[in-house]
Amino acid sequence: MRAFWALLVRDLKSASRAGGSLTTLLAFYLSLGVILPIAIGPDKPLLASLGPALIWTGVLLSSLLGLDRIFVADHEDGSLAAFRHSRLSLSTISFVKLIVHWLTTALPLIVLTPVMGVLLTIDLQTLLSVMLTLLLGTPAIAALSLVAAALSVSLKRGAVIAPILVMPLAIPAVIFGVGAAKPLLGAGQAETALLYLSAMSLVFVAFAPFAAALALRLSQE
Amino acid sequence: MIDLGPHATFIIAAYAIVSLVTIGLVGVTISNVFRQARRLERLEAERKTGA
Amino acid sequence: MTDQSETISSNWFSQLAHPGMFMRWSAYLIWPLGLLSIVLFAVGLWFAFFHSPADYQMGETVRIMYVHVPNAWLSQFCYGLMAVSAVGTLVWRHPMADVSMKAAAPLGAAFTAMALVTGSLWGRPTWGTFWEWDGRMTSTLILFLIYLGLIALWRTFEDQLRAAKVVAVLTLVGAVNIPIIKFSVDWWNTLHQPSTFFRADGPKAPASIITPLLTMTLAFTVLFLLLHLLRMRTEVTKRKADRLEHLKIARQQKGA
Amino acid sequence: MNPSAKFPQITLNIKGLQCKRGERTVLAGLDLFAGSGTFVAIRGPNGAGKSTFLMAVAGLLPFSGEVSIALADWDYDEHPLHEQMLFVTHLNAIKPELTVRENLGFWADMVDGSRDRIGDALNAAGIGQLADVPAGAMSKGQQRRCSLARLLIADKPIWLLDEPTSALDKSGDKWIAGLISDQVRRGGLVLAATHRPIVPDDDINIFNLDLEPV
Repeated sequence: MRAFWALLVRDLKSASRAGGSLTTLLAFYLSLGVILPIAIGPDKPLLASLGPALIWTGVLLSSLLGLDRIFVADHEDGSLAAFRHSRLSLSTISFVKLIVHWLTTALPLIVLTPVMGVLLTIDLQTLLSVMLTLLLGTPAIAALSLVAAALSVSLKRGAVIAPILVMPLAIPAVIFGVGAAKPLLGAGQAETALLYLSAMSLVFVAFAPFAAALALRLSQE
Repeated sequence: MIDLGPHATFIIAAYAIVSLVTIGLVGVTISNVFRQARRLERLEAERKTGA
Repeated sequence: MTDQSETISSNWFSQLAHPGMFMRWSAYLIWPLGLLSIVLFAVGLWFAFFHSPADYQMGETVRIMYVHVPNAWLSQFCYGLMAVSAVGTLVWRHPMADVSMKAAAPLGAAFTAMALVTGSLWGRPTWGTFWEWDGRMTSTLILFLIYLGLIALWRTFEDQLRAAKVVAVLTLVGAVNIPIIKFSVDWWNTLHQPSTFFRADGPKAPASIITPLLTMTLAFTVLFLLLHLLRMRTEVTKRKADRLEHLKIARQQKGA
Repeated sequence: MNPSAKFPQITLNIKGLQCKRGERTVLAGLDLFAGSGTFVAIRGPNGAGKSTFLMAVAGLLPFSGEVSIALADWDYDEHPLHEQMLFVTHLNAIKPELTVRENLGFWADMVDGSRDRIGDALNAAGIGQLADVPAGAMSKGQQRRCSLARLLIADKPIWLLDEPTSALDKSGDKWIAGLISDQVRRGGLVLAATHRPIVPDDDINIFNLDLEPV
C-alpha cells in the first residue's frame, strides 16, 4: 500500500507542479464554451435546451486533449521500466494512473462546469443534474482514455491517434449522460440513464487497468 | 431492363456504387498480390547474385 | 522469472497454419472460391432484377436491400473474424492470426462504407432524406469509426510484429464495446423517435425476397473470404520481402 | 536488513538466450552462469545487444532460451523474485519538477527501501547538499548520480546497470567502482554494461562477457 500512495502522491505532485497541462485543459474547455454559443447564435432558449449536450461534448473533447500524457512521461524517462521491479503490478500502476488522470482532467472540468452553465444560460436545476451525470460518466471516459494511452504509448505519433480510438467507444457514455441530464420523456427515463451510466463507469473502471497493463506489456516488447 | 419504378435512379445508383467499390476492391487486392510477388522475386534474385 | 522460456507449440493446428504451409494449401482455394462467387453473383443478380416481384410496401426499392443487407451483415461478420483472430494472436499465439486480422480490417471498412451508402440511398425514397439517425444505421456508422481507428493504429506502428498484439487488444476492447454501443444507440433511438413505422430491414420478408437476398449475401460472403485469403497471402509475401530487404540493408551496412 | 548484511546465495543460469528486436536478431544463443559475489562486465561495440541482454534478464523483453535466477532458501511469495533486482537503465527515471529528496523518497517507497538512508546515499553520491533542489535544475552528471543513488536506499541482491558511468566524471567512475565492489563483497551479483571499463577493487571476482553483433 505504501507504494500505491507513493505513486499517487508523486503523480499528483508532478501534475500540479508542471501545471501547464491543467491550464491548457481549462482554457480549451472555456474556449468551447465561447465558440459554440457564438456559432449557434445568442438565442437563449435554444442554448439552454442544448446546454447539457454542449457541456458533455465539451468535457469529452477536453478530456481527450491531454490523454496521451498518462503513460508517455513515465515511458520516456525510464520510470515504466523501473516499475517492473517495484512492489506494484502493472495493473495496479495503471489503476493509479487512472485515478490521477480522472483527478487531473475530469474533476477540474466538472468544477468549471458552472461557468459553462452561465455562458449557456442553463437554469440551476439542469446544471446540477448535468454535473451529477458528469461525475458518474467521466470515470468511464477516463477508463477508455487509459487503455487508448497504453495502446499508443510507444508510438512516435501516438498522441494524435489516441483520441480517435476513444471517441467511438465513448458514445454510449455521452448518450446516457445527456439522456440523464436532459430527460425528454420525464424523470423515469433520467433514472434509467443514470443507472446505465454508473454501471458503465463501474465496469469500465474495473476492466481498464488490466487491459492497459496488457497493452503496456505488449508495446514494451 | 425491367421497369424499376419511380425510384429507379436510387436503385441504379446503389448497384453502380456497390459494383464500383467491389470491383475496385478485387482489382486492388489482385494487383497487390502480383506487386509483392514481383518484389519478393527481385529481392531473392538479388540475394542470390549479391551473396 | 525462473526458467521462463518460450517454446513454440507444434500441434497440428499451428503446423497447418505455419506461413509456409498456409501458402501451399490456400493456393488451392483461390480458383474454386473465385468461380463460386461469380456464379453466386450471376444467380443473385438475375433473381434480384428479373425474378422477384416488387415489395408491396417498399416497391421497387427493395432491390437496394439485396446489396445493403449483405454489406451490413459482412461489416459485422468481418469484425467477428477479426475478434477471433485477435484472440488467436494474444491467447493461442497463432502465427497467422495477426496476418488474418490485418488483412480483414480494410475489407471490413469497405463493406461497412457500402452498407452506409446503400442504406442512405435506400432511405432517400423511403424516408425522404439521405440520412435518418435510425438506430441501425447509426450503429453501423460508429462501427465504421472503429474500423478506421484500427486501420490508423496499424499504420502508425513501424514494427508490424509489435503492432499485431497491440491492435489485437484494441480489437477486443472494440468487440466488447460494440454490443454496449448498439444497446445505447437503440435506447437513444427510442428516446428521440418513439416509433419508426418502418424498420430498416423491413417486416418479415416474404419468400420471393428471401432467395435473392440469401444468394446475394452468400455471393458477397464468398467474395469476402476470397479477398481475405488473397490479402493474407500478400501479407505473408510482403513480410518475407521485408525480411530480405532488412538483410540487404544489414549486408550493405557491414560492407560499407 | 542493515546495509552490510550478507545476501543469500544467488545462482543465475542463462542457456541459449535468443532475442529479436523487430526483424533483427540481436542475441543468438548466449550462455552465462554466475553466482553470488561476482561482477559481470558486459562489453561489446554498439548494437552488440548489451542493453537487450540486460532487458531480457530484467524481464522486460520476450526471449527464447532459458533465464533462471534462484536465491537460496528464499520465500518467493513473501518477496517475489522480480522485486530482488534493481535495473538502472541509461534513462534516469527522475521527475525534473520534483526535488531530489522527493524523487528518491518515491523510489524508496516503490521498491521497499528506507527513506532515512537517503541522506547518506546523496552524500555518498556527492550531491548531499542538493537534496531539496528540483532534479531538473541539476546537470546531467548530477542527475545520473541521483539516479544511481537509488542503489543505496534499498538492499537488493541483484543489480542490472546499463552504462552506469555515462555522463559521470573521474570521481564518479571511482564512486561507481566502489559501489559495485561493496555490493559484490556482500555477496550480491552485479551485471553492468559499459563502454569505459569499470575497475573495481582488486579482491573482486570479475567475469568478462564479450558480446559480438550478430
